[in-house]
Amino acid sequence: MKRYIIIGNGVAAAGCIEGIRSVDAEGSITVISAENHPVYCRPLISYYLEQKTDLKRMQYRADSFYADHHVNLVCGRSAAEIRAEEKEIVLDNGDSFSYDALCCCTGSSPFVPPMTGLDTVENKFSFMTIDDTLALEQVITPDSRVLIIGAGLIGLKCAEGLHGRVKSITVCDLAPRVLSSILDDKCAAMMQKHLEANGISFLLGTSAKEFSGNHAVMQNGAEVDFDVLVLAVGVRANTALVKNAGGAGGRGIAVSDACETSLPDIYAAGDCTEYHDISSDTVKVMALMPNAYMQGHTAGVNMAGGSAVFDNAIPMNSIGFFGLHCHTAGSQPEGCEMYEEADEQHIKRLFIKDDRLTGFMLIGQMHRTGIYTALIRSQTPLSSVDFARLKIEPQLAAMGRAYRDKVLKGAV
Amino acid sequence: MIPLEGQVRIPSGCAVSAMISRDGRRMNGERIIESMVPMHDRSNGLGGGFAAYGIYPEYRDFYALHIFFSSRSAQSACMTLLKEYFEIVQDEHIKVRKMPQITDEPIIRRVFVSPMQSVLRHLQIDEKELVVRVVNRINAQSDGSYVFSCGKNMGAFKAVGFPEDVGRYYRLEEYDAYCWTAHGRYPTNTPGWWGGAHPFCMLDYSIVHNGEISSYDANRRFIEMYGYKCTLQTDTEVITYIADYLLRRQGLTLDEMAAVIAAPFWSTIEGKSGADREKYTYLRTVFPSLLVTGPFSIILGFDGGLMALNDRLKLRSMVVGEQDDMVYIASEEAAIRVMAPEIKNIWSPAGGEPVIVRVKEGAF
Amino acid sequence: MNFYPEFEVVRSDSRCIRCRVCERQCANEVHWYDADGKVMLSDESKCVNCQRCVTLCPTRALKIVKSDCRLRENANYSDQTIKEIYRQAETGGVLLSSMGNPNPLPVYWDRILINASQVTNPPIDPLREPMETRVSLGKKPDHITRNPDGSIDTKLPPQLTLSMPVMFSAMSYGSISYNAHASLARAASALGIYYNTGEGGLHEDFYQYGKNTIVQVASGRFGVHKDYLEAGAAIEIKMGQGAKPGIGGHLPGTKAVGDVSKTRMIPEGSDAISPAPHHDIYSIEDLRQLVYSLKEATEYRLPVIVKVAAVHNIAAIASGIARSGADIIAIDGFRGGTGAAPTRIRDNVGIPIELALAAVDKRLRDEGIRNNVSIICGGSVRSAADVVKAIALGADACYIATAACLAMGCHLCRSCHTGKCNWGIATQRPDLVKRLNPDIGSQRLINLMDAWRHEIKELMGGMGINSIEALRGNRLMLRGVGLTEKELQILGISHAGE
Amino acid sequence: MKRIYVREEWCLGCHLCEYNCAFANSGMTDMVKALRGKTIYPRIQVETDENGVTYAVSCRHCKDPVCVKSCIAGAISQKDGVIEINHDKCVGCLTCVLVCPYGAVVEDGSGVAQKCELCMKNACGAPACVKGCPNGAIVYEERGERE
Repeated sequence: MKRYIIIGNGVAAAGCIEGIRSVDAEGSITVISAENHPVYCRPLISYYLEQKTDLKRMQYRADSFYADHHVNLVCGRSAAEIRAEEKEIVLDNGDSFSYDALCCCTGSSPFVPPMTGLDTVENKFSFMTIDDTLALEQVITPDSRVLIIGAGLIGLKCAEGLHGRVKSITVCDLAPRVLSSILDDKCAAMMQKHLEANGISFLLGTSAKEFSGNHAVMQNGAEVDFDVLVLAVGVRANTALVKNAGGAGGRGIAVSDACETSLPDIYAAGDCTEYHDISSDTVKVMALMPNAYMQGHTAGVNMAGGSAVFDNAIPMNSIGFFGLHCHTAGSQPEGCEMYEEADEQHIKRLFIKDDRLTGFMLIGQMHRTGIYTALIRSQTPLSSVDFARLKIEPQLAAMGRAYRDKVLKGAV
Repeated sequence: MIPLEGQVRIPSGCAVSAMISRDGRRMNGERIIESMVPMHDRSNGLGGGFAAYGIYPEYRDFYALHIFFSSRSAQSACMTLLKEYFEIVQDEHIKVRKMPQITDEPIIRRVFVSPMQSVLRHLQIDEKELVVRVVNRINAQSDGSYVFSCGKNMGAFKAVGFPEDVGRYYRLEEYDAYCWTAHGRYPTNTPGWWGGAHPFCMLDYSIVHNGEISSYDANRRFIEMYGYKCTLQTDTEVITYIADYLLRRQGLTLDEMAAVIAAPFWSTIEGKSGADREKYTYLRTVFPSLLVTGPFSIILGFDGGLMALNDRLKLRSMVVGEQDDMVYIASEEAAIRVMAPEIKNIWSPAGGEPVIVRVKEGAF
Repeated sequence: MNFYPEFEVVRSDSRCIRCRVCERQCANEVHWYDADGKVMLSDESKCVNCQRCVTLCPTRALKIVKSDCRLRENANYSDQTIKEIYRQAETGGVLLSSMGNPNPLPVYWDRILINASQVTNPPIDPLREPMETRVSLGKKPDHITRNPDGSIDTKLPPQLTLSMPVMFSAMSYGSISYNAHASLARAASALGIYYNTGEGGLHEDFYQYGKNTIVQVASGRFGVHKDYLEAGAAIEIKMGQGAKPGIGGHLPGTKAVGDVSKTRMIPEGSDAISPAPHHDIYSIEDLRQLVYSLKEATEYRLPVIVKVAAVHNIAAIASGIARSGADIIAIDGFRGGTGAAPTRIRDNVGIPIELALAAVDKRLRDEGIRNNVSIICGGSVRSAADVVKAIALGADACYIATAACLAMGCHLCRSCHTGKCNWGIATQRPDLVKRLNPDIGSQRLINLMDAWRHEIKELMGGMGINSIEALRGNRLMLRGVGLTEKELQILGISHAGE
Repeated sequence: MKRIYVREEWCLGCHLCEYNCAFANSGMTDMVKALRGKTIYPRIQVETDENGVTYAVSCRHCKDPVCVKSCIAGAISQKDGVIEINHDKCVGCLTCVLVCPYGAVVEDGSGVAQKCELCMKNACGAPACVKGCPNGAIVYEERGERE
């Protein structure tokens, strides 16, 4: 009977459990969870603030998930060390567990750059976990003025979540635009305009230089008074465990398409990893929930002796604020062409290079965008489809007769 | 005025009965008359009759015409006509027993005739065909003469009344036959006309029939294409003509005729093998208009035997009994028990399956 | 001259959900969506009342009603008559119509009633007892012959065997669509009956249904070749059609496209004009020659049907045909349908099928030649009751076409000649042809025939008849109501109560 | 399992399937009340190809469903082959819309995702698009599984 250990209890871990069990019904599975919550998906925390969900509904799987999958869940503990040679791990309390196959799903942690006087701020929060969220919720009042450092996905979703529950929200970011990691200037401007229309204030191209109590001074000299500070500058992959054990990696733990690390019988999945983005042909950390699950599942299958690969990863994001949605996927490689449609409420930007769709940004027009995503993932030559029609509207009709017959006349 | 047979189609219910000796023993009419008594309620007094085979051995070479005349003048006109085609061998009264139950008697004559050879040569037909034509002509003219029996060595006896009375009226105890058939009638609408009683005869074929066939007009309109004239508009008449057409003119065997008028279902035919399937398919395909549907049990008497047949759904009762050389057939078992009280072997033939009884070769 | 439209589109705005199905489904372009006002609008002058939109409207927001804007009432000059005069005054043309004669002339089927058994003999329950509807069409031998061993020689002249006495009448590929033909062919095949190619040849896809196909040879000889003749189970020589006795046919070039022209063996886009007579048949002797030519060509394997329109001396004509070597006569009454016919011909030429059928059956019996031929009766056989009446009058089987079209979806708008059949039947426009899915079309035809067969059995059972042959010519099972002595005499039936 | 398949040779492009779908999933008993004056958000989409051929696309209920794997809320699941969305859990992030390669998951007009669930959860009981198709162009039948 094989012994499986999964460090971490996020979506990648859930994928890993389901992957293992799709092959091996017998082996023992131990999950080491630092948080005292059953698996949930972190992006839901803003919806919690927004009261679109609650703790119960946030559970990623049913109450009986661990029991159904015969998982030994160890809560409130984190792994301190992996002893690759001995094939065992040691927990923060000194307990050790042996494994035949290990999967590291340690995720990422908030990154807080050094800022003068940060220690003088009483109400400051990260925005990563349920516990962060519950703590934040404790202090906000309808009179709160909130300053959020970081206009990325986390910072803005936090802003949306808090909207209506506090007096004011100001978001600052060193970058000159919002969502700088996924949007270009034009798209970002549209999103920003929409956010501003909903009462969010921005201070862009600058960040807090120093704090004193509830007073922040920006690099550009502006001053902001606030009651609650949210630090959402960015995240860093939790790579230490694997790296300390001798595993390779850069910003993330290096994994193959089979989610193997460089160490034998040690796999990694989720936000802690760096891996191949086929849209840009580069290796990068893509901290995305769908990819985390798929990596976890791939790792689980392989750990249990099956054979799986996740070899079509691309970055992609579906995010929306106050009813305005934005879909992005892939990348904009050097020298790509762009197809654009835009009006007051919509932007569509498709990026094309070497007869392939490499990426897109869509705002306000979500209908059937998965067809574009699939085009990027499958790296379909655009000359083999009717791209002239496709770029106007995602549709199977433009994908060629053979594809349509395959998809619509038989099981897929 | 209530219309007579021939002026309107009259359905009727009936009783039938028959007895035959396979050894050709001749028996008087006592038992066949008695057999009709327990079936009294199947008749309503508006018609009864009998056919007897082998009763005129001394005149066996001549056609025995039994004729009703309504008047002397009709009789004389008819005889004049007959003499154009036939030698008159004998012309006599049929002896009857006067009784209160039988009234409105016509003149009833028996005439033995022999076709004139010169006529046959002239018309280029055989003698049977001549008899048929002349009889049909007399009967179709409906001017007071009606030939109700015209076979050789056989004869029909019929009248308006209950069958047991009719039998005694005709003094059937004085005739000896190897085969007797009997009929009691329950017409639903008629004042009773002697000619309309059964059996119905054509040459040596006699038919007694119980039922009301639903295919009547299909059968009639087909058979009338071949020179027959269904003047009486009765089932019995048309069945007699069908029998004559199929047996005499088409040369079918009795079994083949049964396969036409009570044809097996197509599903049954399809279940048969090779030659049988071809034969039955052929007969149904060639003679579709002679399929007889609706309820019937008929007894067809002929020279040397009889055939009993039910419709293919067996919508009318008919039982058969067998003892030694005798075969009995009747609408009800009670009738057979009267004729043969000790009989053991009694059964009910399936619909559409003919029961054919033949007298030993040379015994009649 | 502008008329107020004949029909009005009545749209309930409170029910209309603007799904625009009506707009998409109307080949006549009656409906359209006004995006500014967010309403559906209609141009009623184009409406033919085919009911496609009404049928497909998911909220029953639509109905088509006859306009009550009429000319001043005149019992002599009807609205229709006057408008036809206007139209002719404008165009100088012959008026064209489609489908059967719609005028209120006597329908004798409706004046004939069927018998049932009571007391003296039993009705038969078709659910409990076998009830046979199979018929064989073809010449029946006068005499049986026997082999030397005494068995019957069972060789028969060629016969068509039908599971029930109904067949699909001739409708050409061209006048109706590929999918309509496919529906008919598949249904005939499944039912064990026959359909008829009409004068348009046989599309190569349908040779597989040859066992259930009657191939037609008409005056234009379109699509006729050796393989075609041999492909079917019988050959029909079309001398005439009930809807247009005495004239030929005309398929406009617009319908002679693609496979239609190929199947007809005529150049694409050319008008297919069938002459009024067969130019090799100017007399009954000539017909005999064609009958035997076709028999020779197919080695006497196939029965030959001669189809004629019911005209005044039909009985004599039928007698001639019965002696011509033909195996089957098809008589088409004046209410029979058509894909296009001059209105005056359709509405004024020919006689009712009921009288023609009765006269022919009687004449052939009087002459003793009824067995030479089988009789098919066509020209508005609308129901199982009509079939039963036709058989009892003397038909061996019936042809149906209008009823078959209705089963396939036709709503009898009588606009076949426009080629824009919204039901995908009388059209060659691919987008419209597609509307008739033969899976559905054939199933509906099968359903209709199944239903009729059940009804025929019920009616037969009521009469105490358990096989269709005992019904054929069984006129005692019929009674007339409200008919004159003369009509009764021709029909050969008694009046009810007699 | 039984799935919905299109027989595009018979599709008339009438779009009735979209309306029947929207009605079936409206929870209402009257189509007029359900749909009149409203924009519909059907779970089936009629497409037209370059030759004018039309056909309807709805969830394929894939063997390896990327929508299930991508749902951040764990709201999409597959049971006995049928993929369904738990609308109670869905927060409307629309990641499923972003990943479905057939464009079969769509927004429902109120911000959350929806897709064809074979009418198993509505009062219709059997796929309304199939039942309402006037020409048999959409069928619900067993055609085997992907190897």
